[in-house]
Amino acid sequence: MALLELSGISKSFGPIKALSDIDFAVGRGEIVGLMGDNGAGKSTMVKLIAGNFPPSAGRIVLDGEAVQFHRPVEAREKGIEVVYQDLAICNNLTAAANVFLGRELKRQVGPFRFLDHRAMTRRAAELFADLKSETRPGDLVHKMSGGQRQAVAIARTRLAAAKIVLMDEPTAAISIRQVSEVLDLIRRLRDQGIAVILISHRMPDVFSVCDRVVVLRRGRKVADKPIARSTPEEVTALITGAKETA
Amino acid sequence: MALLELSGISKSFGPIKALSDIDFAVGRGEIVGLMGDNGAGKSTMVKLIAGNFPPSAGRIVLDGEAVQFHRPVEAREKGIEVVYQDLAICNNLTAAANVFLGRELKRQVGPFRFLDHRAMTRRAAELFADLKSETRPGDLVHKMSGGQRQAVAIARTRLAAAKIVLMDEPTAAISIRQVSEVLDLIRRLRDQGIAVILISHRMPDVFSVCDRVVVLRRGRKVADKPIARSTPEEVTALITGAKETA
Amino acid sequence: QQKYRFAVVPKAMNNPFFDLARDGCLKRAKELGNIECIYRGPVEHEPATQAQLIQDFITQKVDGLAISVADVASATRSIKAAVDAGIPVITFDADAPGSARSAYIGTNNKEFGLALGKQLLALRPEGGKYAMVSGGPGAKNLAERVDGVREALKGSKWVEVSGSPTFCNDDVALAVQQMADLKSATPDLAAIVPIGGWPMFAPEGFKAFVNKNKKEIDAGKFTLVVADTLKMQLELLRDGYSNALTGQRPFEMGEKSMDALLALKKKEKIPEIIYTGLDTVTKETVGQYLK
Amino acid sequence: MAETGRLPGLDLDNVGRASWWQRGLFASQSAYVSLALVAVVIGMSLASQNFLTAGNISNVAQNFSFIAIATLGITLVIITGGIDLSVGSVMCFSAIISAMTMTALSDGSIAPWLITTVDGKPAAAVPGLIFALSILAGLAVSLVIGLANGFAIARLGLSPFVTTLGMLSIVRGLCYVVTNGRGSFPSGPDADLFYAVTAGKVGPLPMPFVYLVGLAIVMAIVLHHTAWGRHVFALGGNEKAAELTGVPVARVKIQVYALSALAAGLNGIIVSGWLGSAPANMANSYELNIIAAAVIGGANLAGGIGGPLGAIVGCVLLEVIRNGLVLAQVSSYWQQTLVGCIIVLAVLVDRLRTRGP
Amino acid sequence: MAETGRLPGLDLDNVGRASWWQRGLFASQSAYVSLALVAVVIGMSLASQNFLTAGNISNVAQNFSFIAIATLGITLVIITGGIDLSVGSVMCFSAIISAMTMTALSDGSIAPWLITTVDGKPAAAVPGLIFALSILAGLAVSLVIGLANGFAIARLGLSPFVTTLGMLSIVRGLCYVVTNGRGSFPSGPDADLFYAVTAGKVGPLPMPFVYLVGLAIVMAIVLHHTAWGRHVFALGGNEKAAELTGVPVARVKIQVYALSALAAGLNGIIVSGWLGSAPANMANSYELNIIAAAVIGGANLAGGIGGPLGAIVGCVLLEVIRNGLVLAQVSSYWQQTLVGCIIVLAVLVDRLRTRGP
Ligand SMILES: Nc1ncnc2c1ncn2[C@@H]1O[C@H](COP(=O)(O)OP(=O)(O)OP(=O)(O)O)[C@@H](O)[C@H]1O
Ligand SMILES: Nc1ncnc2c1ncn2[C@@H]1O[C@H](COP(=O)(O)OP(=O)(O)OP(=O)(O)O)[C@@H](O)[C@H]1O
Ligand SMILES: [Mg+2]
Ligand SMILES: [Mg+2]
Repeated sequence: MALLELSGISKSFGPIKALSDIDFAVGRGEIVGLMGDNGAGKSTMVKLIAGNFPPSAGRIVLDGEAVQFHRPVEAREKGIEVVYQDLAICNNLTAAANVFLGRELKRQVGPFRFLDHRAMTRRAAELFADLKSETRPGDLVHKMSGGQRQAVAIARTRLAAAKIVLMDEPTAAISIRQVSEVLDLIRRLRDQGIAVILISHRMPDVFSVCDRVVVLRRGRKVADKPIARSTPEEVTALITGAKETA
Repeated sequence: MALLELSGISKSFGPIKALSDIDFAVGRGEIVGLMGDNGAGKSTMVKLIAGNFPPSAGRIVLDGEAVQFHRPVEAREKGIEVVYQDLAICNNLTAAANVFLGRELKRQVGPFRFLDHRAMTRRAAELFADLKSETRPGDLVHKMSGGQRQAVAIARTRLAAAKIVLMDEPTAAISIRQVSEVLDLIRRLRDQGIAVILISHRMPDVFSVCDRVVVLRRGRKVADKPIARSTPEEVTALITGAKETA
Repeated sequence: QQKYRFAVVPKAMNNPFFDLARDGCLKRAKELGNIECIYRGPVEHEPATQAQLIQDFITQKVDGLAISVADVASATRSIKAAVDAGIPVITFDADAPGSARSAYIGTNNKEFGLALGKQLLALRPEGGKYAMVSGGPGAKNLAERVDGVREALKGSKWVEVSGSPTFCNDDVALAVQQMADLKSATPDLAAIVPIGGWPMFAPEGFKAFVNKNKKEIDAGKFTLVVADTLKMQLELLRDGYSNALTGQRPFEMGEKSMDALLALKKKEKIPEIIYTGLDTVTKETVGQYLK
Repeated sequence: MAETGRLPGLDLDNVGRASWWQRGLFASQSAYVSLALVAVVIGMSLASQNFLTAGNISNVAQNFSFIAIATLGITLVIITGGIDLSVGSVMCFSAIISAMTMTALSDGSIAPWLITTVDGKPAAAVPGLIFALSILAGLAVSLVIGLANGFAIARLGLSPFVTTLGMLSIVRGLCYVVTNGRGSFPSGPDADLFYAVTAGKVGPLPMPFVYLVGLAIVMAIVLHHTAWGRHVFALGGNEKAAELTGVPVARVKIQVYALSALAAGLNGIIVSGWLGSAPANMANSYELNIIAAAVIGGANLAGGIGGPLGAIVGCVLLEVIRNGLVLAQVSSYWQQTLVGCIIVLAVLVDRLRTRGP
Repeated sequence: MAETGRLPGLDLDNVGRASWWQRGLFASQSAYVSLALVAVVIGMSLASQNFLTAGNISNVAQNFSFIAIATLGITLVIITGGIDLSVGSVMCFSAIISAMTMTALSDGSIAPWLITTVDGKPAAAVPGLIFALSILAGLAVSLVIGLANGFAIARLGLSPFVTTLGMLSIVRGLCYVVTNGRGSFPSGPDADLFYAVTAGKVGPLPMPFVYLVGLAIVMAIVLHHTAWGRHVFALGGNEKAAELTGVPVARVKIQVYALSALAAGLNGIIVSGWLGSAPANMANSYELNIIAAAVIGGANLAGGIGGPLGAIVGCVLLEVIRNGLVLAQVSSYWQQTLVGCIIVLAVLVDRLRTRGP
């Protein structure tokens, strides 16, 4: 049984049909690459799954149970972690505070629960080190470079035991050094039985980690096949529309 | 004589030395790849050249003339065009309005000069078509996908006769279809004698278009050599610090 | 019997003083039977809003207008517009001399100031430093009272400190704070004369201020002569929190306005200036006013 | 923004065409507030038979244009994402300075050569010159205040809210200082000209209304069909991007605050002409009404959205409510409460209309 | 934010350590405004030898705490990137409702069983109960207003400026409506208790000052050491990000507006206790002073920055200036102008300090 199953999903923004009638499934411990031209609807699909907005039509089944998320936090509670394309970071907080935003570590003092600053800083430092990122947990995100911010967004997904991690162009702005770390991370997630949906425009990345590739074109699914039975050339042709379906 | 020459450039943000003592030159019609880890100082260098802020030390010589820009528009008047990493786009304007922002096309009506909406829309459509981007000139940028926005930012640099174009990760969010268009564009710029500085984390892109590669590491220049005498492996080693200098 | 609708337009509806005038109008209108009294003004003291309201009343074709003038020049024009439209106009409380109004009913503000000054002089002929607290710098009637106080004390041993009067903009909290500030600024200040009741409209704050200076007051070294005679002020005077009050008669202003407008409607002659008089209250006489 | 035409070459199969009620004027806040206005007018005319009389309509036309010119100015500021709290004070100060200049010129205490005596009465040496100089003096001080606001905000980088809050206080204080708390009124040989130009009528139309319509049309054209107007919108959309793409951000900002102050100043002079006086507490706390009118008409305080039509509709709505409540003999005390409700309702309607996917 | 410690493993050779004056408290607006405050105090004490007398200091301590509690509340709102213009009206309304409740309970017009007669005089059946109920009534209406603000802003998505501007008008109107323009007075057997608790002293310290310090300490701890406080800052930094990472954005927003209204309500009750009266124009246009105080103290209207210390310093500065100008016998006309200048100067200092490279 698939871990996540989308059936007949559509989404319109006024006159724009961002997604039309998508069927799509991800199995436990599977890495699916989601590719497509700009504006094909990839981010829209991620946001639907993550509960940012409801689909216009269709249903989502997670772990055999039909779900209807109204807020992102509900999706997270069901084990869906997301790295957003625009990173979702608060500039006025430190890197550590951003990593733990919404699930701060606390310490009981009498009847009160206070933030455990030290534990959060330490854990954030470990996560950054894991990602081989030179991000300082105590620095304000405000001053950080594009890649450092991306590291913060990725570190965040490692906090809880997720069932599925959605990554919307997680390697867009980060340097090669960390790209391989992120890809390694994705493989490690798979080995733990966690499913990953990876959105990327980088063909080599997709072909090096993914088990399966799904191609969207103008809101429709035009391909869904095991990576082993496809080639970068074919996927490119599907993305650009040179080839209609696979 | 080099088109653009930086000598002894340093830039500090409070305690952070983003750039230390950089010497660097670009010739007419030369494509230089600028690489480095996240936070290495690449964007800072672009912003210095583009007049966003002055260097803490050092001098910039453009076309044989020492320059000191105080505002970005001054740099542009001297023929420096930039694609910023954060795109510099106004969400409440249309794609066409964004492309022409700051240098609108006008039409004389009696003593007044009004916007020439039609001409701008048409020209923007041409520019997008050139880039093989499916961006509609009359749509508000507000609703566009990441890649569509990047197309707007790139289209902008084609408006005037530039001497040098700085591109800060112009292909980070765009699909493979357009990546090759952007790379083509860069080559066409070179053929017109325009210099290009390309910042990118994508090794293949850099190796396919650049004549020379410069690597920054923690604010210092650690390599500056013709692409033909380097390899992706060497550059990767330089970026990660595995290799100290080249 | 002919029915009439008379509009009463105060300077500001947030001032308790005008509530008394309103009550006077309403009572008299009820007594007369054939009169409806419409009480409506700007909530805050602002001349343009008052002028617009008068326009609206002209549009409504009310049968008479009684206005407490917020700004002389602008009211002069509004009054002319009303009279041109055949609506008789009188002013009350604050006048617009030289306008087309038929009569003014209210206090002679210069006299009012003089009375306050004379009270102070009677209580403390030996003189000293004094300060005043006023409402807003824009109000002409208040300016006349200030002049009156100054005139009454001219030639005596009383000298006004610089920085007087302070303006509380009808904010009662600010009025009390300013009294405290004035006393701190000049520790040997011998008297404060608020030319309106504002500080006493904050009775506890006023008491706190007085209690701090109780010794000096009891020793006759610090004197408080306050304008207006609202009930809470009389109670404070009775309990020893001030030395004397001088008050106007807003209730009567309201009553007389109705009478005057009715007389104008009946084409009777009325005097141009009708002073409603002043009440001078001291500790000795406060009992009879509190009845 | 005007370009919504479709291009032939670009037809994406997943992109439809917006329905008519989702496009152009119909999709704007102004349209919805205009609807609300019509509803209110109908309601009011049922509540009071005096409401739709010629006299009252002309009253309303006059009254709303008293704040509408200032609202046009502040709308520009709001489009750039700023705010101007000093407009009420500027209205008053400019009126006072105009009136004082006219008085001083007329009694010869400055530039006595402008005054001659005809039949024993003082008269202007050059007809209209005293009038023109007085108006110019009022507008000049407004301009100075606007430039000061703009300079502090654009060059020193202060927050617009705080800068103009400070200016509100500074300028109101100056109104009291220069007049010794009393205000002033226009007088002298040109006073009648002054009244005619500010409070007269052209045919059935009150002068302020004529000025307003003229200014609104100019503003609409400038905003949508000149580069400067485009830059005003760009500033409200993304100031940093505007700066980077070569929009002269600081200059445009300074101009916008200067125009806002000028509009307020002009508005103040007109109101003082109608009042026949420039009292020192004139237009006290009008800034909140003016901002409310702009916002009701669809200007977005986050910047990037707004226009003259909306500003005018907002002012009309506020005035119709004020006037209507008086005519319907609702207590003044309720007026404030109702105005507050209308403000919230207006933005609520807008919000429900644009409610997300 | 508290974590600025350095981590051993992460030593980058191009990153130095910020100099001491660029870190922590010294780098904050509060520090600079405190310096300005000290300068003003020195200046004032030179201008008037009465400034530093015990009596005057206690006056100042009392007066500034009249707006300081409301400023604490609004600071929370400002940190989330919002604004609350309704605080002045809420102060007044809550005071009026408290006083009216006390009067009604005391004369038996509601719940007559709370009143007995002792020696022919009315007395409370349960000591302190009338007092407690009155205060609760005042706070309850404040809470309702705050929840309404919060609901409109967080759930309906209206702009905070417009919503609270509307509420300013609505609530002020209600103040006039319920009292018929007159205001009301606390009276009855518990009135003395009411005065003691609101305007009394604990040793040399005025009660309002004691409440203020207590609330400020709690607020500092909550802001910096609880998840809720962190979320308040996150909202001001990037609301969308906060939403996506699971911060209960709507709930925190509603809470923040509710707290702001509660603080204003409490403040209003305290002021009315000191005045002995709750006039219907009480705290009129105080919102501008309160916001100015918060901003002078370093709260950033763009959101994400601010704290209780700054709020208090801002209030003290405003009160010292007001008091000092009276003491220095400066003409009242000039006071408003000077206060405006100080507001602008305070933010200018902050701006110059943080002026970017
Ligand atoms: N909130 C929105 N309102 C209106 N249209 C939207 C909205 N979000 C996305 N769209 C439209 O939906 C389409 C799909 O957008 P989406 O962001 O999913 O593309 P994408 O595949 O992620 O592209 P990219 O690779 O550039 O990130 C685009 O045409 C975009 O303009
Ligand atoms: N305005 C600023 N204030 C303070 N520090 C800054 C500022 N801008 C950049 N920095 C710091 O300067 C360093 C270099 O940043 P820069 O943006 O140039 O990196 P980059 O090489 O472009 O990285 P990336 O590949 O991630 O975009 C980083 O440590 C960053 O934190
Ligand atoms: Mg996307
Ligand atoms: Mg960068």
